Amino acid sequence: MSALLGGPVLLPLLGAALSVGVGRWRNAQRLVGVTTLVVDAVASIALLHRVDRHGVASVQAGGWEAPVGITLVADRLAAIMLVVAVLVLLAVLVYAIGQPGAEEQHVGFHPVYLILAAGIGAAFLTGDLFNLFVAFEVMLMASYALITLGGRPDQVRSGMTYVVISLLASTLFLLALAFVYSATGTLNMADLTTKIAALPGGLRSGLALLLVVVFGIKAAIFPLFSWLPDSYPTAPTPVTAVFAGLLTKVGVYALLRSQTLLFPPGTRPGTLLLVVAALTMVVGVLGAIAQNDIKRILSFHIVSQIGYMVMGIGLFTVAGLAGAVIYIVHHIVVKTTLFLVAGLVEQRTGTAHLDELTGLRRLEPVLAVLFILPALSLAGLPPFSGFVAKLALVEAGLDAGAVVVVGVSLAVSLLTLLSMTKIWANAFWGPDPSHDTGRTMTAPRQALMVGATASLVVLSLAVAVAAGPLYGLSERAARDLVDTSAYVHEVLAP
Amino acid sequence: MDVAANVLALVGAVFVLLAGVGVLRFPDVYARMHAATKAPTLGIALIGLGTAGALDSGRAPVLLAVAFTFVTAPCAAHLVGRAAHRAEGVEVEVEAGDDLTALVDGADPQV
Amino acid sequence: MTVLLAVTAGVLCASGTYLVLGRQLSRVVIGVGLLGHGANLVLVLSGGDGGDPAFVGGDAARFADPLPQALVLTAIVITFGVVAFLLSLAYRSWRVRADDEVEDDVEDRRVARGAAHAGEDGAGS
Amino acid sequence: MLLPLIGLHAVAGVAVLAAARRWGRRGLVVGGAAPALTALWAATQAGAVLDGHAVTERATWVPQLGLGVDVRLDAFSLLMTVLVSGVGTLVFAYAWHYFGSSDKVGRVAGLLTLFAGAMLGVVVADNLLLLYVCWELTSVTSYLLIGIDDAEPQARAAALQALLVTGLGGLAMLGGFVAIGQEAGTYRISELLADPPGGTTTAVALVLVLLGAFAKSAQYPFHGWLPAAMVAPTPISAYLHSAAMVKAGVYLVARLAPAFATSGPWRPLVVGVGLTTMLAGGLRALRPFDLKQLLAFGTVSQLGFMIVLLGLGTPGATAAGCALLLAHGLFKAALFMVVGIVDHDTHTRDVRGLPALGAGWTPLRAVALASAASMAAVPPLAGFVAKEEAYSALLNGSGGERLALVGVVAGSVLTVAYSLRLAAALWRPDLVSEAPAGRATLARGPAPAFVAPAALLAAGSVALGVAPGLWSGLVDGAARALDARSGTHLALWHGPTAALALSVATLVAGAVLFTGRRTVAAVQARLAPARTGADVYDGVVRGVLRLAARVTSVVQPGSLPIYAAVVLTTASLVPTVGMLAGDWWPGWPDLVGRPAHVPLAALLVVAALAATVATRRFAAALLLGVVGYGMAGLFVVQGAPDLALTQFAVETLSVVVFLLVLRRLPDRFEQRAPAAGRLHRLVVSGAVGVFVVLMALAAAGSRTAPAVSREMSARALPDGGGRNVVNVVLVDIRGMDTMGEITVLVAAGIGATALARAGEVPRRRPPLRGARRARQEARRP
Amino acid sequence: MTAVAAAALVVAAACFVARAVAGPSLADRIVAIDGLVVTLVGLTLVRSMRTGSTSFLAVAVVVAFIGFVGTAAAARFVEQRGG
Amino acid sequence: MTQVVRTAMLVGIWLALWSDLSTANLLSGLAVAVAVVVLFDTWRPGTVVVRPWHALRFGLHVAVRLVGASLVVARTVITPRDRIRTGIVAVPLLGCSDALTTLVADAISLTPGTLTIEVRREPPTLFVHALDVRDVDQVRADVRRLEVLAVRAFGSREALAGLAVDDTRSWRGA
Repeated sequence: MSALLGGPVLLPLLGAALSVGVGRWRNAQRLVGVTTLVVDAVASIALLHRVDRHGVASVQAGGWEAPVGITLVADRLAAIMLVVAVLVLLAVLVYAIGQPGAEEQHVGFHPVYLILAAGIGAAFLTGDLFNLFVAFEVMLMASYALITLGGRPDQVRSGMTYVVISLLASTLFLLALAFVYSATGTLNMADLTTKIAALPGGLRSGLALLLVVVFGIKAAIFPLFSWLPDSYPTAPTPVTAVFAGLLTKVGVYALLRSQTLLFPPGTRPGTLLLVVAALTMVVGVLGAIAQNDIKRILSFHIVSQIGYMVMGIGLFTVAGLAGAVIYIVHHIVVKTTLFLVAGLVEQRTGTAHLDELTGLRRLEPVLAVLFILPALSLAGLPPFSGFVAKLALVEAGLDAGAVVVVGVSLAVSLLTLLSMTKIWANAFWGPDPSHDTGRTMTAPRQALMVGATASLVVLSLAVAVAAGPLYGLSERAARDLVDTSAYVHEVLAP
Repeated sequence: MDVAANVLALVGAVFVLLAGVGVLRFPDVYARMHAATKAPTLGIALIGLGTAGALDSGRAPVLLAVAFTFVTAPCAAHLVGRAAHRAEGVEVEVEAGDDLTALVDGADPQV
Repeated sequence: MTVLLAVTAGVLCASGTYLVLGRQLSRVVIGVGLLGHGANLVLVLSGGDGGDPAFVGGDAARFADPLPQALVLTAIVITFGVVAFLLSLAYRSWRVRADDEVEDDVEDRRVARGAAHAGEDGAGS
Repeated sequence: MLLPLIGLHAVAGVAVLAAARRWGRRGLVVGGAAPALTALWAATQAGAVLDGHAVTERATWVPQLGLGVDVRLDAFSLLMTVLVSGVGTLVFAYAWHYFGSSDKVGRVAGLLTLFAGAMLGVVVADNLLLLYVCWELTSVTSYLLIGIDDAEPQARAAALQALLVTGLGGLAMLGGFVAIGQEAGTYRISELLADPPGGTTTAVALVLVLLGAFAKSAQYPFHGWLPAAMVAPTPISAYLHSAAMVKAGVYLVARLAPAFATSGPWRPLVVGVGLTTMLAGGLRALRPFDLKQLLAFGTVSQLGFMIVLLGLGTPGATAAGCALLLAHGLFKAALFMVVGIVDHDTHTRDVRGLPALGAGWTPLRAVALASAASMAAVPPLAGFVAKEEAYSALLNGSGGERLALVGVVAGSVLTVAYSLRLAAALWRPDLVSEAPAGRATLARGPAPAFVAPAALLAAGSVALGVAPGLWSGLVDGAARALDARSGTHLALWHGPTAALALSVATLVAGAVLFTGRRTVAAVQARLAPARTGADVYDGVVRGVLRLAARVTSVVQPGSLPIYAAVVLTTASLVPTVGMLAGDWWPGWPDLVGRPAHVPLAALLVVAALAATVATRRFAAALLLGVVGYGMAGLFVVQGAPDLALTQFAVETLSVVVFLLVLRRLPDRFEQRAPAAGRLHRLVVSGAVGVFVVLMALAAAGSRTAPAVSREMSARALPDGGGRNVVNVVLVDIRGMDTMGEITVLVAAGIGATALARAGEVPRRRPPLRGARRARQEARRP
Repeated sequence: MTAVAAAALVVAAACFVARAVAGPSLADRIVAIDGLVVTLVGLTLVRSMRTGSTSFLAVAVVVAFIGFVGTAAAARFVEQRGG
Repeated sequence: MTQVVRTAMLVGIWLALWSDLSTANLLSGLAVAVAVVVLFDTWRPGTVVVRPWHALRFGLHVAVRLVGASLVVARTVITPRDRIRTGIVAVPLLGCSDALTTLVADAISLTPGTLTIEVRREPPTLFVHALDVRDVDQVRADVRRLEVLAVRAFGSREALAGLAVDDTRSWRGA
């Protein structure tokens, strides 16, 4: 058990160390990276299987039982997130290996990438609030390094925005931790469940809201999102893809976890979250409509779709949380895929700006297919994964009587469709490109890129096909979140 | 013994205090450096001796700290002084001539 | 937590904030540093009002809470790492642009300019 | 067998798309096989189905959400299947000639096949959500099909318009479906209709559903997309925009009407919208010279008619609607094909530019005449039978239905007029437009095989008119399937009824209207509204774009200071307000703890404030260092030696690093206009400060339980093996944190190194020595 | 008596801080901060004396040493860049 | 002073830092010290010798001067005088080794009224900031005394010899 729980954290770290060790021998680094993530993926899937079958699992790190030491806990939610994250990380790594650029030029890429994986894994599995902070920092530091890899002027500028805002978020997180420990004397999340419940109401909601803000910055909710569309698009494609897919979702995960586990029902800022969700969706999608660069459009859509997830969270019902979970899963896969496709477009034509693109459908029909499937899914069109996820949220919302936010979410999905068709109509449709850069996509390394993208498309289709079992899993995960007793019991009295 | 240690510490502290006042009140950077280099070094030495005397164990680190101060304080002063002198923009009031500037300017120092 | 130290932390955070809102990157970095100090102060005080260093052999009842100390220590080092990176980023920026100002995002400004005459844009493409 | 057939569509469609270039128009055969097989299979099932034995199949998808693949082929679905698959097969055959060896034929074939599958799904779905799935799939395939000539900006715009308008309706419909499903506790259509829910929620939900249906079936005011979609190649128009897709809305209305017609605003809404559409569409159809536009508006009008009939939910109207559905499918598809052939062979479909058609065109003109006559409800054609049925049903109905009848008759008069216009366009173009002099005669007519599908459809119109018994059973069964009280027996001759009189009057009035077309045109030109539906759509889209640009320029100024201000303001205000709203104040703590705190606090405050106002970078950095040292001092006082040490070392190191970096910059901060005014910054800073103070005091005063660290001190030595508790915590109890901390440093190091090297490592390594020399030379003054 | 010593050191620290804030030259600030560091060493030692605990002595040593490093770096900076 | 001595010194510092004489500390200290000595081996043997008696004298001298210097500072603080003549004086050294130059330069800073500002290697010269330069020779004499003491305490044989020779060429005569 401890191997399964510790693996997702330690394995990538080990890989990172090894990767640093083999240094300039790039092929060895590649081997190490891919092997690590494959093993990690297998371990994560095994963990998910186990957790789904036998319930919450935990390991007391170093043998110091909770709440003294740090506990690693895997419930269904954590395990689901972990599996999706590792699979996406693996696919993107393969893509990165295929892409000439960041991975090839920098010795540091592989180690930092693996460190990122470790940070993400730790964030999902930790049962300790401060350790969550550390995991965030590991993840963020790796992301800082990745987003500025190459050091182009625009990267430096946007990296600055990213780093500074993240730093502010980290500082606020630290303050929140200080307040929490100050008021309760513990950092173990299961232990906090009971101790926070005993606090005066005002202080409790102050803490809840502070955590919402802290994680909201990382998750890019309204009005804390503006850093995201400025910073993501400038990074190398694989980096952007993995950030877009995973990093904000770690924030969402933390939001989900902290609000459900730490604060007793009835004291959670549900209405506020729903309002924020609606605003996030609308502002995000409007931003996307206003853009003319594929990567920026996609970046704004991240924001918009975070709104959907927050909507699920804000409902605080089993159905709502289940919807949020399946939406997250869908979003991670699809969004990553779309960024990879944007990267392929860029690779092929040298630009991702819609004003300069046309007729790609003729040039690269495969690319067109790889784009339109996830794009439709992103817009929530059936029968793709996005539809199932959206349906789950709509049903949950109506069930809970949150009519307004449901209405907004439906309207927003139309606007999402609008901006997806904007990309499609401008980049893939249209007259033949007058000048072809001639960078064909037949080289074996590019086959890796296309293969990685295609495999993610297949994964997203699989999510749609297997939506039934997957939703069942999400629902069970949501039950765990609504009734935290199993989690608390596993941690405190294993 | 304790009394002696305390007295030593007090005297040392007073020296540090004097240095502080000196740094605050002296007219130019060099004068302040004179104050900041000598008195605190002595002060720390006295306080250190006092502490070493008062403690039952752990004298070695105290003496080490004092030794460090002895080595580093003048060295730091030297570095800062040189920097202050070399840097443009530091007002130096040199009333009685400046051999160093003369040397830097190319003329032989008056030896 | 005494009022004095709480206010001190507040002042640290407030001055950090003031600096962070500036345009010069070096000020921003300093502001981040001050904010970090403020947070660390609150964190170290979250264990109570201090006491003896927690060494086995001492009077455990008078110990300062060792846990926040460990947390702050971790936080300090992490913040240092991040700030050091931020500085290297700033250095890079200065080398590339020879300027300390945080400039606005190019694409955002383009969109904002477009907003002024969005009415003339064709619909539906 | 139903599900496999749908699956076959999907597989065939994908295969044809994948092999689009290789198979070319052979793809039409592969793709067309799917609807053909479906039609055949449906024919074999017809007997049992018409007897009331519906074919049902089901598969699970997401049962928890009520999303199941439940299909049910009852008689009404059978009728629709005949349209979808039967007409579909003919369209494939027609497309063979239409596209020839055009390079887009493969894509069209694949997409058409997918569309046929989706449409089949719509008409057999027995689950609201599944229906929605297929519904949207038809929208998507329609988008891709309309935009098949994607180099044309008009095609792209029309495709988008169709997608957005039907998508908007679809999303409203989804909301309605979910609401109805939750109200009823099931998404199964058959169960739902058997036990329909009532209440306000349902009423609202039904309005939403109708919105979807209206958008899909091009009802006013959503109709604009349909005429615009005529830029698509004609087989696509014939199939999607007359026979199949636009009928989806009608289908849905028909399905739900018997159960829900009486609840809420259903009837007024449906009849109002339907009649408006019928009349407005009919009027608009009198104007265009583009034959396809004429047909498009005619379709809009006819769809309105069908919506009225099937939406009324009365037994008679329902039966009539079923008849009209089928009849319309026959004549409208045929007419589209005819226009397509004309367009294909003469390269124009504008009446004013048409060459004179020679003898070779007679068969085609005959087809056109028969179909147009059926559209105008001239006996003895299928259209007449259907309209007769409608008139008599409405005549026999209640007051509301009589009222509707007035509109229907008026609409039918218009239908007669534009049918005449269409027929005349092919036979006597001079009647419709000023005939330009010297119109060339095109003697050679279209290939017989090209005309054959249309001819087959026209023959159907004739046959069904002459022998109503051929389809009476189907219509009767379909009507019964919708509403058990319904049912009919189609006949050509019912005797001298009021309905017959109305029909004759309609024909006469229509003829008069056509004769006086010049006057009508003049009046219409006078009365034509300044803003058409297309303008509304454009206006809305443009408004959205403008709104998007405005909002984005506000929320996304691209300025880091503003972002930081937003983040910090939110972070300080939201929690503080939340806290103050509840019970939070634990009472005043001590003002001052240890005396040593006073000078240290003073030091921190003074240095921090000084750093804030410092005008020199270096001074500010040093003052930050002073704050750090002050913190170290405070840690000493608090009893945290390890912390003090680390703080001190790290602070020094930070300052050193800072200084290293600062070397390149001018010493003084440039005086530039800051992004945020000084006052703003002060306010935000104040808010942050207050937030920290209040929250810190509240949190510290509310502690009730002892800290978990109590145990750590006791167990440090026995379990942790160390005397320094903080050390034990760091390396053992919370070793994971420390591991993370080290990892952060490593990552920071790698990142900083990469940045330091960036730009200096040339992409391809030049000869080392040369590069170095060059660099040295560059350095020399 | 150690309390008096501590108080004296605190006042000294205040003087140094005042000079660090006031400047005017960078060298002045560095000198002041150097003095502050030394004062900090003194305070640490005095605290050890007062509590009789040895746990702070390492702090004194390291502070004494690292403070010098900082001063040296700062001085180098001033030298290169001007004060 | 051989490498062994330096290693021992480093180990001593290490142990003092840990303030704990355990085997582990001893071994780790040894490892670090050896590493440092090997890695940063800039030592030139034979340049420095230690003469305990003179070393003690040197130490005492510096200590006494330090006290004096501190008192001077104290007096100046308490009774601020009018502006005095300050200045920078160049003081040539006797060509002693780098290490000794450093030592002297350091020590000067601890004596009253003088502060080393700059060091030149060729020819070895100290630039000393003096609070009172009314008597430049006095400043030079002070420095000279320190230097002689330092050379006697730690100077190599050659330096010691040079001291005797160079004594004839006194700065007074220059």
